[in-house]
Amino acid sequence: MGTLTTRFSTIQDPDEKHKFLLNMGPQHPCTHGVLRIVLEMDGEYAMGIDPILGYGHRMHEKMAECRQWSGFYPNTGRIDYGGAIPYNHGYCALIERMAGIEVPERAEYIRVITVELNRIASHFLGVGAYVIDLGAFTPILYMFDDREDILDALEDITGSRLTYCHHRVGGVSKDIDDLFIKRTRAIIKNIRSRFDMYDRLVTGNIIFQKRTKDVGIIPVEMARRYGATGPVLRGSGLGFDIRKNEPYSVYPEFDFDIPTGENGDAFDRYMVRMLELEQSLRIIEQALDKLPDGPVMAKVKRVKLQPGDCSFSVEAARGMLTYYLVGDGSNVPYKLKIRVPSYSNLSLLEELCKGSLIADLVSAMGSLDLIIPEIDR
Amino acid sequence: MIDYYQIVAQIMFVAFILLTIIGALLSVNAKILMHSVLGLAVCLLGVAGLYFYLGSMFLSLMQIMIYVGAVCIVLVFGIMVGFTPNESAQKNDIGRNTLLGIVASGIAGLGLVITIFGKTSWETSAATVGDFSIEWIGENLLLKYCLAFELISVILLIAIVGAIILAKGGREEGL
Amino acid sequence: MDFIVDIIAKYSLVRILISFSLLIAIIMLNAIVMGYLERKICARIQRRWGPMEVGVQGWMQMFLDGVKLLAKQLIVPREANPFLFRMAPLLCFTPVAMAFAVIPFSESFYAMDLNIGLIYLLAMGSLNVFAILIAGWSSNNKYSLFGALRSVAQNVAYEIPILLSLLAVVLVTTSFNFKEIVAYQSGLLSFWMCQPVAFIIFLVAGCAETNRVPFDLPEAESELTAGYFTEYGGFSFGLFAIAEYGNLFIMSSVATTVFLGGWNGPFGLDFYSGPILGVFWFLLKVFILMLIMIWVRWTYPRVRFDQLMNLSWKYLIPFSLVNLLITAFIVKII
Amino acid sequence: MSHYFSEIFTGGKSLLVGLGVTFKALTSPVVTVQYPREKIDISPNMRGHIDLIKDSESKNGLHRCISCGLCARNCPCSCIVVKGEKQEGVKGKVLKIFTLEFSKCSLCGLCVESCPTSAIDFSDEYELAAFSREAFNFDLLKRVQQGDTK
Amino acid sequence: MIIISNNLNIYLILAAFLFAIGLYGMIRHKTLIGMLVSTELILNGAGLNFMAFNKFTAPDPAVGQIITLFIMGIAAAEAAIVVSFILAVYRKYKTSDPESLKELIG
Repeated sequence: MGTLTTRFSTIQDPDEKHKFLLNMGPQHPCTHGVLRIVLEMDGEYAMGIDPILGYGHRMHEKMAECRQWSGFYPNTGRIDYGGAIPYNHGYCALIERMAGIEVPERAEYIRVITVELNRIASHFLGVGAYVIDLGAFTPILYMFDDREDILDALEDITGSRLTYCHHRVGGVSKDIDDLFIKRTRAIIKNIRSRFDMYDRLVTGNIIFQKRTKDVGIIPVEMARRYGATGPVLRGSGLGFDIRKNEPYSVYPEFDFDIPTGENGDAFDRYMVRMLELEQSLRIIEQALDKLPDGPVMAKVKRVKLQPGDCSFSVEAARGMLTYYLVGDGSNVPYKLKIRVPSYSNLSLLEELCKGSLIADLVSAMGSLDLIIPEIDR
Repeated sequence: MIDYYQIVAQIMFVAFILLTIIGALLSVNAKILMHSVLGLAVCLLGVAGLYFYLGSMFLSLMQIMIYVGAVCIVLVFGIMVGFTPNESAQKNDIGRNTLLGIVASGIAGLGLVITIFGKTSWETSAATVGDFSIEWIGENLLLKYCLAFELISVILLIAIVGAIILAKGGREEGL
Repeated sequence: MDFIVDIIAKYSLVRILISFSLLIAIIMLNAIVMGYLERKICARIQRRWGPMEVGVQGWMQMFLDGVKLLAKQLIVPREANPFLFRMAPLLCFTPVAMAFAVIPFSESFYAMDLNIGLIYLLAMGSLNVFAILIAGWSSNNKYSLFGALRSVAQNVAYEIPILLSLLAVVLVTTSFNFKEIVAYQSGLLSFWMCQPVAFIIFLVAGCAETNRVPFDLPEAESELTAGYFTEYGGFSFGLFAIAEYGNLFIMSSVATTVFLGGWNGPFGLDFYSGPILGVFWFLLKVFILMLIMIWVRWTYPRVRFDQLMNLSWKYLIPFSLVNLLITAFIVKII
Repeated sequence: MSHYFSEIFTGGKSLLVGLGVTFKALTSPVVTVQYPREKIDISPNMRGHIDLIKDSESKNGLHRCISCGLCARNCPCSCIVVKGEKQEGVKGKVLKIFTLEFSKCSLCGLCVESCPTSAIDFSDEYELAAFSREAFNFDLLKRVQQGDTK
Repeated sequence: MIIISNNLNIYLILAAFLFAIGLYGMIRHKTLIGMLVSTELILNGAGLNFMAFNKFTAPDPAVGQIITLFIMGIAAAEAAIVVSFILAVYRKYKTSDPESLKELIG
C-alpha cells in the first residue's frame, strides 16, 4: 500500500500530534469490498476522511474501446454485481437509441419485469448488508431467502444468477414462459407477506432506529451538489427518479410512486429502499397483467456506431446510471463513459461523516449502499 | 499435620511478598509507561494477598476490586486516551533525578526501618474484640465511624463532578 | 493468619487440586457446549443447518475446532509487545477460572464456600477488563486499542448497575453467601418475582459486562474487525473465546443463584433434594439464561457507544437506585 | 418525563417483538440444503460452459458444426478456437479443433446465439473445480466424440 | 516451624519499602501518570501499615479496616480526578511532562 499516497499520509502539524491515522480497508468488514478509507482520528471521532479507490479496477471503459460493441454485453453485468440487469438494459437501450432500433413491446415488458425483479434483489442485498453493518446478522439471511426466489426465477430466464447477460440490442435473448409468470406472482405474494416481519424485526427495533435516525443527514442541497441519485437523493426528500422524470422503455404505462424521505438521514434512506420494494412489486404485477404477445427480438441488421455521441440514462438500483458513447463509424466504440451512481454517492462521504463517531461513519456509509467494484469499474 | 498446612501458607506468604516487591520495582523502573501501571497492578495484587493474611478477606477483595479493577484501569485508560498509540509506548526518561530519588527514598526508608526496629517496641494486644466479618465492619462504619463514611461519600461526589467538568471542558475545546 | 490455615485445613490440598482441575474441565466443556449451541441455535434462527459434518448433527465440530486451534502457530506481530501479547490470553482466562471456584452448583457441589462469595465473584469479574486492556494495548493495533478502550468504559459503567441490583437482593437476605441466598429462596418465592426490576437490570448489565450483542462494542465486527483480539490466532484466540463463554456462565450462574433460586427446584418443587438433582436444576437454569442471551445476540443490532453509556447512566442506574431505596424502605418497615 | 417512560415502554416492546420474530424462525423449518449430499435441481436454462450437441442425423453423424467460426469471432473473451479443414469428397469444412478455454469465458451466451446451425448449447455441468488452469481447456470435439455431452 | 506471616515487623518493613520506592518513583518519573502510579504505591504502604497495626496491636479491629477502606476510596477518587486533569492538561499543552508545563509554574 506504500505507493498510494493520501492527503493524510503523515500528520505534520505539531498541534495535531494527538491525532492519528486509521486505515479502514481495503480489507475491512464494513467497506463491502476493496474500498480503502484513510481516517484521521481524534479519539473515536473521524476528523478527516479520504476514500481511496482503485483496488478493484478492471478497466471496463477501456475494454469497451477495444472490442466490438456486442462484446461489451458480459461486462455490463459485472460492473454492479448487486443489480446487473439495469446495466444490461441501459447498454442495450443506448445502442438502440444510437442505431435507431425499435424494440418489440413484449421485449420491453420483459425488460421491465427483469429489471424490477433485479432491483428488489439488489435492495434486499443492500438493506441486509446495511443491517449487518449495524451488527445484526440475522435479517440479511431472511432477506436472502426472499432474494433466492428471485434469483431462481431470473436464472430460469436469463441463465445466470448474478452477472446476467439477458438483454440484447433489439430485445431480450430469451422469452418468458407461463411458469415464470406463475412463479413471479408467487414471489410477489410471498415478499408482500414478509414486509410485516421485516418491520417487526428491523424497522421497529429501537436499537436500529437509534442507530440510524439523525445519523448521516444529507440535506437536499448537499445531495444535489454532489450529484447523488437514487435512494440517497430520494431519502433527502427530492423525488428524482429517471423512471418518472425522464421516462424510458414502457415505464410511463405503469402506475407507481416515488417514495421519498423527510430528514435525509440513514433511516430515511433505509425506508426509501424498503418502500421501493413495494413499488417494484406493483410495477411487476402491472407488467405481468398487461404483458402483450409478440416477438421478443427485433430484426437487427449489422449495427455500425455512427460518428457522433449518444447517451442513455436508466434508473439502476442505486441511482442514475448513464452510458455515454462516442462512435466513429466502425463497430468499435470510440469511447464509452459510464456514470455510475455509487461514485457520486461515495463522494458525499467526506462531508457527511466529518467529525462523526466511527460507529456513525459505518452506519452512514452502509446507508449509502455502495458497491465498490462499480465505483472502481 | 497442621505443620504441613503452615508450610503451604508460609510459602504463599513469601510469594505474595515477592509479588509486592517485584511489582513495586517494576512500576518505578519500567521503561514503558504501560509496564509501570502493570507493575502497580501486580504490586496491588500482592498487597491484596497480604491483607488476606492480615485476616480480612473482605478488604483483600475490595483491594482487587477497587485498586486493580478500577484505579489501575483508570490509569491505563488515561494512558491510552491521552497518548496516541505511538506515544503510549514512549520510554520513561531515566536518569534525570535518579540520584536525588535514591538518596531521598533511601533516607526515608532507612529512617522508617530504624524506627521500626530501634525506637518502638510494639505491644501486641492479646485479645481482639469482635471478628473480621463484614457485618462488623458495616456496623462500625455506619455507627461508630460514621464520619469516615460521610467524608468518603463527599470526596467521591466531588471527584465525580470534578472529573466530569475537567474531561468535558477539554472535549468542547477540542471539537 | 490462622484464617488461611483454616481455609486450607477446611478444604484439604487434595480437594483444592481436584476441584481446580475439575473447574478447568468444566470451563472448557462449557465453552465447547456453548460454542456448539450458539452455532446451532444461530443457524436455526437464520433457518440454516449449522454444523452437520462431523458426528450426528455435527456435535464433534467444536472439539475438532479446538484441535485445529491448538495446532495453529501463535503469531506475534513484529511491533507488538511480545511478553504482554502472550500473557493477555492467560490473564483473561485466570480470573474466570478463579471465579468458578465459588459457583455453587448444588448444596454440596462447590469448590469453595465463601461467606462473601458474591463480592469475590464481582472482584474477579473486574479483573477481566484488565486482560482485555492488555490484549488491546499490546497488539499495537489501532482497532485493538479502540476495542480495549470501549471495553473499559463499558465495564466501569455497567459494574454499577450490577452491584446495585445485587445489593437490592442482599438487603433482603442480609448475606453475601450464596448458600444463604439460595436457602432464602427455598420456598415458593424466588427473587425474580419480588425483584423483577433488579433481575432485568442485572440481565441487561450482565449482557454488557460479558460483551455480548447488543453490547459487543469491544469486538464490534463491522467497525473494529474483531476489536481487542484482532491480532490473535491459534489457541490464544481460543482462550479468549473460552473466557468469554466462561464469563457468560458466571453471569448466568450469579443470576441463577441470586434471582432464580439456585439449585432449588422451580416453584418450590423440592421433591428430591439430593446433590445430583440440585446440579441438574442449577445447570438447567443457567443454560436457559445463556440460551436467552444467544437468542438475543442473534436478533438485535449493536448499540452505539454513547447510547450504551446513556442506557447505563440514564436508565439502569436510576432505576436500580430507586429499586434499592424502595427495597431498603420495605425491608426496614417489615 | 413522559417521553422518558414512553420510550422505555415502546423500546422494550419493540425488542420483545423482535425476539418473537426470531423465535418463530427458530421453530420453522430450515430452508438450506446440505450441498454435497443434497442437491437442488438446477434450472434447465442454466448457462454452463458450451458443448457441441450430439446429433446423429447430421451430415457427419456426430454434430452439426460447420466450422464457420462465427462463435469464435463473436466471443468477447476470445476463448473459443475453431478450426476446420477441407477434406476430399466432403462438402464444406470438417471440424478438426473445437476448444473452449473456460477459465476465460464470461458465460454471455453470444456464441450460442450466433451459431447458424444451432450446433452448440449450454451444458448443465456446474461442479467444475480443478487445481490447474489447464484443466479448464475443454476439447469440445473430443467430448462429443466420447459422448460426454447431453 | 517459624511462622513468618505472624510477625508485625515484616509487614512494617514491607510498608516502609513501598513508601520509599513510591517516593523514589515520584521523584524520578517524568510523566504525570508515572507520578500517579508512585502515589498509589505510597498509599498502599500506608494501607498495609494500618492493616498490620489493626491486626496486631489495635484493641478494636474495625478501625484499621475502615481507615484502609477510606484510603482505597481516596485513591479511587484521586485517580479519577488526576487522570481527567492529566487529560485536560494534555489537550491544552499537548504534553504530559510536568517540567514542560511552564505556564503552571506561576
